Amino acid sequence: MSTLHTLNKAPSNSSLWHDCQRALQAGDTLLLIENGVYGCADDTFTAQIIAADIKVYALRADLAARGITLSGDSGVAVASDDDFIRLSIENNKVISWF
Amino acid sequence: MKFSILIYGSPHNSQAVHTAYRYTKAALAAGHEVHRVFFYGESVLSGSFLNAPQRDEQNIMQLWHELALHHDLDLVICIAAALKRGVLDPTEAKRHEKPAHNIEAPFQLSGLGQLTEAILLSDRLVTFGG
Amino acid sequence: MSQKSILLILSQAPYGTPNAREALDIALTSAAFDQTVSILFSGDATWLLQAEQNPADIEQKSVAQVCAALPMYDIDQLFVVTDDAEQRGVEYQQSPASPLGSDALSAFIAKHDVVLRF
Amino acid sequence: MQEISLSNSTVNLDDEGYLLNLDDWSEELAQALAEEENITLTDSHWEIIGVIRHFYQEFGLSPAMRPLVKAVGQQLGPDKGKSMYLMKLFPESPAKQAARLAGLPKPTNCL
Repeated sequence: MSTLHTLNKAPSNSSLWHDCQRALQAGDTLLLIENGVYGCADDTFTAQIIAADIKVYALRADLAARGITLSGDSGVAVASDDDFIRLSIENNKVISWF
Repeated sequence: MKFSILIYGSPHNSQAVHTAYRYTKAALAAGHEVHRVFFYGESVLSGSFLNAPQRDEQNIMQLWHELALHHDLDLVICIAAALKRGVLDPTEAKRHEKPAHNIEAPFQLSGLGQLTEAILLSDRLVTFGG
Repeated sequence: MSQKSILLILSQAPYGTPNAREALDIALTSAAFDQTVSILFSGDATWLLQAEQNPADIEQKSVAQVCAALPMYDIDQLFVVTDDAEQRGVEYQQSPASPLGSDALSAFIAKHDVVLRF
Repeated sequence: MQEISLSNSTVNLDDEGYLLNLDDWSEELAQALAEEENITLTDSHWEIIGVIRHFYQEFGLSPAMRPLVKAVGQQLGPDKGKSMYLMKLFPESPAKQAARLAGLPKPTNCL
């Protein structure tokens, strides 16, 4: 039983990131959407999550809109809208953090 | 797979309604079924045909309208959330003695029970918050 | 209709925005449809459990009153994230919500079929 | 909008027969509303109206069917806390009809 979590606020909204992070279980997936993709600007936010055996993605359209590029070794993967659908299916449920 | 979409964010003050739109479009394009799109909270403002954005800006009502006609989508606006925010169809405008209405098909007003039903009948419920 | 275990996670304060009240309305309606709904009070939503709320002067309906009605709708699976409540100094001790430590959260969330968070 | 005439006043109702101003409620009004629906209010009806008004006072909500049944059971005993019993008294739809006669808003969490 794994969960896809979506998160749509920048890390400056620290209580939301904190609440989301403590709900993540090993094997879950975190998809950063909307302003959530600002979390990719600084690897420290995502590195901790990835270290806990969580896959982290960021939505391509939102990255592009905001001019954020992923550094190659961050461990964060880019997701298209189709990937978003696929991840929703591969996991048993979707929880939205907003 | 059968999806239902719950939208909670404002169309004017968040990106939620548009992200949900892209998601719905992608799900349909991949051959999945979207059982219902349920507008709740501030997102009920998305259905108003009185929203008049600049010609070169996104008209979110229009986007949903076209997607719904194309795919026979069930677009439900929560009636309780809508009425208190001034979103009315002709029937409710008459019932509440208001001089105008601002939503029409394919958007329709209905109760929260439609959300419960969507939760039960869908394989996935995906929420888009503000 | 089928049965799914539905968890509603509340995270917003009871007043100032309609979020908490609108989330509770989902619980009340689902219960009226004979669904089992659990509610988790987390973050600022732990303030819903604060004793002695009186919103008369801000002319709003009492969200605490709605919480008190939950058992009448057979919604008796209520939980509070104790770390969050204590960090805020919420006086929740008289509330019917069962305590849940934040270390138990992810396992608790994982065991539900559908999770709505507001 | 609709109106209903009482001996000394006229009270405004919405199109579904619910009070526009909750403070307008009186026992005389309940009688008049009941007559329009061809219900003769007996002590059994008044008991339920009392329970539902108390529910609203305590929780700020017009109850849906299930909580109404539960409240009636708690206050009037298990024999009366049954949907069949309430259906006999308020055949149209107990939660809606009893709320209307009790001067409460239409229940929003009804099916």
